[in-house]
Amino acid sequence: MERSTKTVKRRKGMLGVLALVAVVAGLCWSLLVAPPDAYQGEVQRIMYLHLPSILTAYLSYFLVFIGSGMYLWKRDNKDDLLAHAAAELGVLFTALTIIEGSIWGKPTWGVWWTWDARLTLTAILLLIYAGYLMLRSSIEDEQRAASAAAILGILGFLDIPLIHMSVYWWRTLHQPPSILRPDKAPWENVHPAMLTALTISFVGFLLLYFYLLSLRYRVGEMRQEIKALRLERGV
Amino acid sequence: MTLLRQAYLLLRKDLLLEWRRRDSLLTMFFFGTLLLFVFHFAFDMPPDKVVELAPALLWLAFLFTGTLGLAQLFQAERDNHCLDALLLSPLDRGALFLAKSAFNLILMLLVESVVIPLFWILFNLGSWNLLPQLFLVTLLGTLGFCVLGTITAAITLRARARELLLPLVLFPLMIPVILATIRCMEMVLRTGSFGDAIAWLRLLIGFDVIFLTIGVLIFDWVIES
Amino acid sequence: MTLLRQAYLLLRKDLLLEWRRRDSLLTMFFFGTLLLFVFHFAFDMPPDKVVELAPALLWLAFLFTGTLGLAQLFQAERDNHCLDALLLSPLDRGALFLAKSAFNLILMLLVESVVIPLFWILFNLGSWNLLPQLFLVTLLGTLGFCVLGTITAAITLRARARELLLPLVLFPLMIPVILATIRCMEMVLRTGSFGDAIAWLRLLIGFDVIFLTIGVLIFDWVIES
Amino acid sequence: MRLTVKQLAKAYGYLWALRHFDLTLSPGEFVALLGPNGAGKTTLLKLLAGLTPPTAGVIELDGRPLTGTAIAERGQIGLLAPAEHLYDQLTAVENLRFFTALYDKDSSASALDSALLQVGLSTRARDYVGNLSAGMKCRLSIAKWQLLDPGLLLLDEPYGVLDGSGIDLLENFLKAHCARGHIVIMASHHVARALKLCDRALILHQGRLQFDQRKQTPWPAFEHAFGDFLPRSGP
Amino acid sequence: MRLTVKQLAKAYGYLWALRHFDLTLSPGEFVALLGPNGAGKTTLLKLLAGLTPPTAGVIELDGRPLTGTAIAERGQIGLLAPAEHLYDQLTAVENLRFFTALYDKDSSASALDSALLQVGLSTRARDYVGNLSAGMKCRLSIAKWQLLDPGLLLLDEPYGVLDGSGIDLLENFLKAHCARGHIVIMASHHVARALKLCDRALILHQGRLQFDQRKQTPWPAFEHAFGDFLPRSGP
Ligand code: HEM
Ligand SMILES: Nc1ncnc2c1ncn2[C@@H]1O[C@H](COP(=O)(O)OP(=O)(O)OP(=O)(O)O)[C@@H](O)[C@H]1O
Ligand SMILES: Nc1ncnc2c1ncn2[C@@H]1O[C@H](COP(=O)(O)OP(=O)(O)OP(=O)(O)O)[C@@H](O)[C@H]1O
Ligand SMILES: [Mg+2]
Ligand SMILES: [Mg+2]
Repeated sequence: MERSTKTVKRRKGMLGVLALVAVVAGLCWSLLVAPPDAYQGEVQRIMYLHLPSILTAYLSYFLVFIGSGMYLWKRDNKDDLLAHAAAELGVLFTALTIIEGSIWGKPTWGVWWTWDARLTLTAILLLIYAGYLMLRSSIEDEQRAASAAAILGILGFLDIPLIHMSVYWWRTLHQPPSILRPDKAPWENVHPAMLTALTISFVGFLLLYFYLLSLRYRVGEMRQEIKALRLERGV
Repeated sequence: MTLLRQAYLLLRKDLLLEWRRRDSLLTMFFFGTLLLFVFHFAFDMPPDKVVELAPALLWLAFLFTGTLGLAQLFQAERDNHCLDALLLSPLDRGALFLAKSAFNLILMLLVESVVIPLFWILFNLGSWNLLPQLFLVTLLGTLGFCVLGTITAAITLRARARELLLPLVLFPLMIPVILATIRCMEMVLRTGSFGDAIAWLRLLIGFDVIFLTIGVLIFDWVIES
Repeated sequence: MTLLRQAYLLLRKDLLLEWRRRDSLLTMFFFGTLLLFVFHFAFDMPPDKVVELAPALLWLAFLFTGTLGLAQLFQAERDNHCLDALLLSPLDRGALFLAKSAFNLILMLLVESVVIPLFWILFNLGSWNLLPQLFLVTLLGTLGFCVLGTITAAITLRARARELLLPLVLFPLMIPVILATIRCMEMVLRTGSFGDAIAWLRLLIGFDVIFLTIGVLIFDWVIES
Repeated sequence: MRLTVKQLAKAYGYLWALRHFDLTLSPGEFVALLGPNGAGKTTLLKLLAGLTPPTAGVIELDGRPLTGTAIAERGQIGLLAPAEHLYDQLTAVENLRFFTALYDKDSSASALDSALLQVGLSTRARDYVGNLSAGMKCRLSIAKWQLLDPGLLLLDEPYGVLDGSGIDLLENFLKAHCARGHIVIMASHHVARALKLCDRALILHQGRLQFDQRKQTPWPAFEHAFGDFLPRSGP
Repeated sequence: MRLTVKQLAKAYGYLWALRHFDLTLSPGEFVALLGPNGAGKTTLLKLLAGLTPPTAGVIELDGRPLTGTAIAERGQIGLLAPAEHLYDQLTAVENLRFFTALYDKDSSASALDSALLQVGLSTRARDYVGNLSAGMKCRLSIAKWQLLDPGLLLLDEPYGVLDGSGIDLLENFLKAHCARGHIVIMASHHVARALKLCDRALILHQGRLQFDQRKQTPWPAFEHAFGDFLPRSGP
């Protein structure tokens, strides 16, 4: 028991160190090695954070879905913990994406925000999972909160493709695609150094994400352990 | 079989309560109409622009009316812990889901069948001949709203800031329906027929089917929670 | 004097409850933001038109958010017949009115102070320098809303289809305020200063004063009923 | 404190819940309000508390009529309805503090703590009232009215959820309350206990006052008037 | 109908409301559930009724575990909580009709009327339940469970609001119910009556089962175990 927790701790520590190294490496690469973008210049370097952060967010929401499903099926609190932790991180990373994007958008588009389909979609994701967290926090009984949230975690995830579709059609089927579409970014003539930078920082973000996830999950576990202990002592 | 029998019992009970004192129906109807006026005042539209905004206004009116209706959906079960009485009984949760969605649907359709023509008159839009198509779109949209709404109403049932939380959870999930119905209506109004609106219609139908099935499947857990 | 003391007591109690679990505040904030999106989907506006519609959108968002907030206003009093406990006590009804309006006002202002800047960013309206004026207008409008809203919330307190009835009663009464604030904002946004907006502003102030006094005076009867 | 009720009547729809009700109480009287289900006890108490407007008749405290706007008088009237009139989301002590402050009574921490100690809730002082058991809520109400010390205390079926020691608590409190010259009116089906405490008994039946006498032992008149309502299965 | 409870436990926050609770009941047993305020009686009844999920332990009816999804079993369990579980906006008879139909029992007008007649509500059959007095609601609940005839009937403090004849009604119903081989568990503070009816007594204290014996007269063991909770002021 003792040893196993120790080893877990050590593993987690190593994960953290790895994440740190990878992120730093990614930063160096994207800031120093990778050449500035032909059209956008230095600003474009934000992409090396932008894309990884949103992709980690997607991953996070998928984990929420898995955790919720497992919880409803097995009624195991650990799954609920996972879903909860993932939801919080997902919101965090989505918010990051939006912030980075806005910072990027100001110089390139001249605006902080535009109603481009993809941006809108991101914002909606943020709202859905913010609602998820609100729902959790506003139901007294833990078990009830857990299963209610699980339902939402499933509904929300299943709804994402539909939302995605509708939002994109709304922009394409309806009015002519605006010039501001992010995917208009010069994807064709990507410099190999750009790709490597992107991959490295992506790996960094993944490691960071899982490190944070493990921490957040641990916090949840500790809460339960504290409760168990206090129950044993009978306060 | 028992599923349907029980659903019927519950639905009859709700309809009876509603029939007794037509609160919800009347208030929803008046509120829907009222909203049209509020919107009208809010952005004072030149008559020609109304036609473009018509679907948005209509559907927003339905959305908010419906949401307030949903806040009422489980009221009778909330007083005196009647929900516990139902959970205690040999009631299939799926039946509860079907009954409540059906009840909600009936209310909404009644309201809409009055508000839409009224809207046409108030903002004297010509194209009466298009009403059938529009009703179809509305029907599909409303179905999706009621199904998803019932689920969200159920999961927010025991939450604290219920009235606020319900729409907060519901609206983002509803966005496909909102977009689909409104765009669909717009196209029908503009072109006078479903043309490329078909794509939206498909989306709507898909949405309805998906969430109806999900609802029946997971409502056990929904209501236990 | 006791009036203010009691009002303070009640307000402190409500703030404590709200502080415990920031439900209402957070949910209202998110919901307000959400509404901006919903509206944008509903009538999807070309960037240039947004400036014209901005005030209307903002105010509708506040109106709906606030209304859902009002549905919560007397929640704590409704459970366990706590309202009876208050009516039983030597509490000046006016104090209850003041406390509730103040609480509602605080919530709304907090929400608005976040939503307005967000709105500016989302619809990238340039004129940041106008925000102070607009905040003033919003403040006056919100005050009117909270005062009138508290009265209506009290009237519909024991009604059955409360959530529905409240806005049904409130909105028609609110229409002057809505009009005044929206038109006022529009002018400020267009001309860049109060100019002929003053007239609307006066109307707003007058409205607030009138309803505040009426409220304190008639709240006795309102709440007894 | 002197209570005078003249020709009080309350109609619900087509039904007289209370009618032709006259009563005069002098300081320190303890009145037991008896009667079968639906007799009108709760209705009478609500009327006296001013929670529902009478259809006819007047209620006077020390000669001053009790109307909806008589703020000062209200402070003199207390209604102990077990497990009601408390804020679920406030802790026990916060409830007491709020109400004592509202009634302008001593709301010092020491006073509240001692009150809670008396009713055996000092360990639960910081729990939300919503999390207390039925009997605990009733005990808390006792503490509340002990602190608010109303000149006229109305009780509606207080025995229902109290355990043995709780009953002792209540009865000692009520005795002391009367001894200080306050009036107590207790509606209860627990006839034996009510008779033991009271020094005057009222019997309501179908909204009419059937019987009103000061206590005497033995009390054949009461036996006769009440006999029909006593359970066959003995006490 | 046979009830088996193994190591049942329920924790609220940091507090065990019930713990290490074992019980086996055979057909026709009448169990009195006693204990001071906050002992865990209501919690136990809620758990048995399946209205709150247990923290640990299993409940079995005739060997089949009672889970959230065991629809058929639920029909066998009844919880008589006075003045609850009735639709205020439906009339007395409509309430009975709805529930009998839901439980698939005889919902013929004659059956309902006779049930109402028994509990003395035939004159109020067409009044809204919300307009009935507390005791009348309790009587209606009695009629309801008489019609639904559950194999396991749970009662939580039924005496509170009943008058003399109401108590007779209840007790005769309960006796008859047991006689038909059904199990009855009644939580009450009305010790004298509970002991008179029961043929087995449980005493809960702080969530633990302190005492569990079949009835015998005289019963020194019970006196000893319960003594502390009895009111000083006698019955
Ligand atoms: C608030 C602002 C922004 C948000 C919320 C946002 C959101 C997103 C999202 C969600 C993706 C992933 C799309 C997918 O793969 O499904 C993405 C990718 C991308 N974004 Fe942004 N973005 C924002 C601003 C910008 C700006 C200002 C630029 C550059 C002008 C930009 C350029 C890109 C590029 C190049 C990609 C990756 C290439 C691609 O997937 O097509 N974004 N953004
Ligand atoms: N919803 C809840 N949340 C937190 N604690 C609770 C909750 N319900 C009950 N408790 C606690 O569980 C314990 C047992 O409560 P319970 O209602 O079962 O007691 P009881 O035996 O019914 O008491 P009474 O005789 O007063 O009804 C109490 O300490 C109570 O504070
Ligand atoms: N809100 C109401 N609307 C209509 N009728 C009512 C209402 N409240 C009470 N009644 C009727 O008034 C009569 C008296 O009710 P009340 O509650 O005063 O009786 P009670 O003496 O308290 O009975 P119990 O001993 O059961 O509490 C009853 O016939 C009841 O049906
Ligand atoms: Mg009563
Ligand atoms: Mg209890």
